[in-house]
Amino acid sequence: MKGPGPRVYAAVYAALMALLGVTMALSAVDLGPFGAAAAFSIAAFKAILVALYFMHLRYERGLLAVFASAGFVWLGVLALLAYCDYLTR
Amino acid sequence: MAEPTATSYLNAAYTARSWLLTLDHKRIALLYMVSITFFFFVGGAAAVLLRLELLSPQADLVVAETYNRLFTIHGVIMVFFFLIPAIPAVLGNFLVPLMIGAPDLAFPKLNLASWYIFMLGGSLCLVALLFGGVDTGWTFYTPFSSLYSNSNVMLTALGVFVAGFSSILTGLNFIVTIHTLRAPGMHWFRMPLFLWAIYATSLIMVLGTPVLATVLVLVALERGLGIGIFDPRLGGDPLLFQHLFWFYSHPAVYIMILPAMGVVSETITCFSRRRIFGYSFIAFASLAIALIGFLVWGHHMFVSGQSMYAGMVFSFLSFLVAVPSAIKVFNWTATLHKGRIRLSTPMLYALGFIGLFTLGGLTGVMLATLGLDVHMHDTYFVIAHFHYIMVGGAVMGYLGGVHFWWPKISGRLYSEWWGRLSALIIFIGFNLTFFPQFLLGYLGMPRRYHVYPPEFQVFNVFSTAGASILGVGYLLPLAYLLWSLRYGPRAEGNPWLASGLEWKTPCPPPVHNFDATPVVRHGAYAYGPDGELRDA
Amino acid sequence: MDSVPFFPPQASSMAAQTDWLYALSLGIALFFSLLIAGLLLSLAVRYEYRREVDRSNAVEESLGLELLWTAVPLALVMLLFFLGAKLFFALRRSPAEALEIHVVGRQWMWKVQHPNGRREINELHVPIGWPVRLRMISQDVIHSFFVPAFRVKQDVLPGRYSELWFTATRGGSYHLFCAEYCGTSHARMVGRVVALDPAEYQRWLSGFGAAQQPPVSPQAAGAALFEKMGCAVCHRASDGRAPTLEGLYGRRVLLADGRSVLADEEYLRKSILTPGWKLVAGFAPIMPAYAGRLDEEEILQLIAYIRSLQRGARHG
Amino acid sequence: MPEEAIFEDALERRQAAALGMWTFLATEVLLFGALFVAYALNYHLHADAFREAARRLEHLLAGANTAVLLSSSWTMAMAVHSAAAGRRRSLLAYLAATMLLGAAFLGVKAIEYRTEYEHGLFPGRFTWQGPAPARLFFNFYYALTGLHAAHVSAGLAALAWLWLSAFRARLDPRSVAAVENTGLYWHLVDMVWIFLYPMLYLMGRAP
Ligand code: HEA
Ligand code: HEA
Ligand code: HEC
Ligand code: CUA
Ligand SMILES: [Cu+2]
Repeated sequence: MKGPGPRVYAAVYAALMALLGVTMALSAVDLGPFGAAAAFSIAAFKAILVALYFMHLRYERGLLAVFASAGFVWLGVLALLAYCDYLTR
Repeated sequence: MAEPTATSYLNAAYTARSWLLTLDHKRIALLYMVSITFFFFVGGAAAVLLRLELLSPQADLVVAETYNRLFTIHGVIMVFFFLIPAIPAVLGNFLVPLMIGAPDLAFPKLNLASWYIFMLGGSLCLVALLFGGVDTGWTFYTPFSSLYSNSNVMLTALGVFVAGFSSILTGLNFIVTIHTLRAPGMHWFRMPLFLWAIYATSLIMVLGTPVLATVLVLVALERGLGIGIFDPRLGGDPLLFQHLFWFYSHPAVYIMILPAMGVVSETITCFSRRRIFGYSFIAFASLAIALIGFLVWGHHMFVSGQSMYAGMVFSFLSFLVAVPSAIKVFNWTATLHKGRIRLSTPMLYALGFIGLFTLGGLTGVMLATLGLDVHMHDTYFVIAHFHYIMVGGAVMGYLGGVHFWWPKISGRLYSEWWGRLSALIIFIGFNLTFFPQFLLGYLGMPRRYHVYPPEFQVFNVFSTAGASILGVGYLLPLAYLLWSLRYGPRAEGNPWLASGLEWKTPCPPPVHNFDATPVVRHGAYAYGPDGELRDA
Repeated sequence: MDSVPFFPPQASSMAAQTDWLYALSLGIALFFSLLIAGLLLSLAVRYEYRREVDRSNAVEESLGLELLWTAVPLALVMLLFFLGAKLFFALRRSPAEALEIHVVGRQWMWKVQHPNGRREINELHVPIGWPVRLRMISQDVIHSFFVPAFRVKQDVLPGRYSELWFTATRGGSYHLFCAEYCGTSHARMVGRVVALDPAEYQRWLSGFGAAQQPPVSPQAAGAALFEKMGCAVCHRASDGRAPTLEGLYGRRVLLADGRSVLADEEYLRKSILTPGWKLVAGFAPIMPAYAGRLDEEEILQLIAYIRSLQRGARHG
Repeated sequence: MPEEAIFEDALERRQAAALGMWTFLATEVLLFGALFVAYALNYHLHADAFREAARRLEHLLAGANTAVLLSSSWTMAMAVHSAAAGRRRSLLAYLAATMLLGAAFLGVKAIEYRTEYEHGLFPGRFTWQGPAPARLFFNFYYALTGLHAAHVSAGLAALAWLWLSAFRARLDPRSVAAVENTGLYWHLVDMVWIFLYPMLYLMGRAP
């Protein structure tokens, strides 16, 4: 199917590298509990960029997005209910 | 054997190569059928030995080491190498393309690869068995499995790990096939309910099995390379393994039951000559069971040291998952109303399934009751619960399906008299084997015990007696089905006058399934008011 | 009620409640199983294909019915959930005044120590009519302490304490089973629980059992260990290099990373075995890790000793 | 049944392949994810020790390695693009670049492992006297990065095979699809690392 062109790829690549730099810089600053939150939000954003553009998810049928997110949703279930035990012990 | 007139998938070629390298989903289904039958009898032989040992309170037939290996291999083989692949890989493989009007599954090579992967996993477990066996129980709890057991844990875990990928690939194949290869007009809500069940099962296979794979790798790392992940001496949490294991293994029980439910929806309509009652409720119940089934795993851990609050959440969700099952049972029952009921062999199995599944499921509900499970956990009550569902339910569903589609698969008719007789024997033997175990369980007999206090003996004797009847009951179909292959009368076209695309093909079907892609114009179960076939 | 068939003896305060819940849920299970079986059979007979009966106006769908058979099971399971959770709470919440007995499980035996120090193996003597709390831990794999007559069961984990409590209500000797598979002799990790009149229990406690000397209470044994293992060197030093342990038990402790945790048994255990796991605010990480140098029984004794150190009390 | 005859047309065939591939990727997400969740739960139990242990890792080297892997994702995306456009020579070049970057990633990882070995942080040769659960952290670290490295290696093998077949023959729709699917796999492995990197290396860094 139609994919994005080299310019989009270059832009995404640049964004990914920039975000990597931000992550590394932030890790040296003490943000308390927000440190982890920031690091993982950035990671999630990077992952979404990769999925949408490098992996063309943006240009595909919606069904693929459903299956692509299923893995993450199920992982969320695992994490949620396991934490439900660990946090209340 | 008289030569059939048309070439079917069975007589298209006769060489061993034409079987072992076949890409035909129907032949692959038969490869699976032979393999899982073999595994069933291996697991069954272990069960026979277990039951013989339990005849008396002392250890007189086998020593503790042997007994522990027996129930482990029984559980591992029956779960991973018999029941999980049973209906999906045999009947699912055979029927999914036929039922949606497709020439094959979406990825035939992958399908064949799944079988080889399955056999590789099975062989590894058999090798582990031959070289001394494994004694962890099918649940592989750490730290026993990872640090203490002196048996072939690595090899067995590897075997199960490998077989898991076969399961993943089969599920993936079904999902893609059902999404992309439905014949024109075969909308989702026109599909036979068997396909809904297989689809829901495939989702579980695809989304659950990888976690099992990971957790087995972690046990292997800890055991083989000293890379401790669960090791309590390093601060590892003993419950982590259980969480990850049951995240897969509870949904896995629905891998075993959902397809059997699918079979029941097909047979019960055909032998009542009636459309199914509440089609969409049954279809959505399958999906609901698959989804909610992922949220309840902690009910295996109520007394494990899991937090009390987590126990309550898991108990609550376990109760919720019972509701869609109840919906299915009631809808099947309502389907009989005003039907034209013929108690043929597949119908007997279907009715047996519904009854025994109901009792098995409701005892599951009792186990989900927090305060009660404290007493009943790891007793024979649990053993009875799951054998009611897995043997009384799923195995009966499988046998019912095999009988129902036997003419389609083999082109032959089996003896109805023997069929009904053995269904009856199995039903009686089954109840005699496992009902006493409910009572034993509440009395407090723990599972995985080869010696037990003498007051438990009476029920154990009943149970062993029942198991021998059950064993005979399982040998009979093996005999008369094989016999029918050679001497049974030929099946002409549609022996049950059943609806569904699979019956629009000759028996047995040709290699290509359909000469022309069928066009579907109405929903499943096209039985008219007088029980006549409407899509003939 | 020894004579009730299909029920184990009812010998604890929870047994009757559990049995009622069992009877109720079994009643529901049997009712629906028989209902379904009865419906299947009667429909199969009535609508047998050769029989001429009225088959007109067969329904294929009925929202009302679907709602009915969704709602009724839902209501029933919610009832069971409520009752089950209530019983579970009761089974988990031990009364404060309970008598605390230490249980250490290992492949394949149960080692028990009573508050006065009397030990026993694969047997547990308890008084009737007084709550008993077991503080349990395993030296190796997971075990499970199961007394059918009391309707209680709790897994015994390595590396972490678990608790179980009950009040015995009837004298006698009852089965004790290990319910979690733990290896070769799992089926032989059994014993008995003996419920005695309180007076008899006291008499039994003061006996020596198999031991030659009078028993040493865990507290006293812990005090001796406290000296022997060198804990006293730091924890009784006057230079404040280590925190005082008086009144520690049950208090919240402020840690160096700003969290505060409750000083319960689990905390004390970890503090002794792996002090680096947490650091008390204001102290240097000088305490050596005792993991591997103390066995589970000794740790329980040290904890019993630390628990006995009340604020203001002088060190023994 | 020959595979060609199963689908009506190339579009249906491609859709099936894409759905199959994405479903497979979902299983990969869960395969790694289970380990991630296990790690997170243990982090919850031993936060201090884990942070302390994490400070022993070579986070700068790993940061550079992240850049290498991100770059390989970009070259992979360009490879897919070239294949779809039928430009065989640029496909070969981008595939080669991706392989080179992938191999470089593994090389740097090996250097890291060696440093850890020398510092006594390796299973079987663990001599660091850190807080007790620190070993647990390192075991997770080896399990996670090892599993990831195994996936990178599998990806390299697939890339090598693609390169050879593209070198030997003209591009047909099947090989374009193969490049696309390998690309999806490669990006997923990259994505796993995107999460692994902060989770393992950066947790303990803030002062
Ligand atoms: C195919 C297999 C299968 C299936 C389908 C189920 C289905 C269910 N199981 Fe079972 N289970 C196992 C296989 C299965 N189980 C196995 C193998 C184990 C032991 C593992 C081990 O430790 O080795 C086990 C263990 C197990 C436990 C843990 C016991 C313990 O170890 O302490 C629990 C606890 O909640 C439980 C609950 C349930 C419930 C609530 C359902 C529900 O899904 C059942 C739903 C069905 C119904 C409810 C019946 C139909 C309903 C009606 C006709 C109407 C009326 C309904 C109501 C009034 C509610 N199961
Ligand atoms: C699909 C799953 C499945 C199936 C079909 C069965 C089938 C049977 N099971 Fe199984 N069982 C499990 C799954 C299953 N089981 C699991 C998961 C466990 C838990 C394991 C664990 O704790 O880890 C278990 C445990 C288990 C126990 C408890 C052991 C213990 O805890 O100590 C018992 C005891 O009675 C038992 C009995 C039986 C019997 C009598 C059958 C019968 O239905 C079998 C009937 C079949 C035959 C009888 C075969 C016929 C073959 C012959 C007649 C040839 C005979 C040949 C020789 C003797 C050489 N099973
Ligand atoms: C070398 C000195 C030293 C020795 C020996 C020592 N400790 Fe400690 N202990 C400390 C210090 C310093 C702390 C506070 C810092 C910390 O939490 O590690 C501490 C903390 C504790 C705590 C937690 C106290 C609180 O306020 O939360 C307990 C409990 C404890 N030690 C018990 C023991 C026991 C039992 C032994 C002997 C088996 C022992 N210690 C031996 C120095 C020592
Ligand atoms: Cu100890 Cu079973
Ligand atoms: Cu379950």
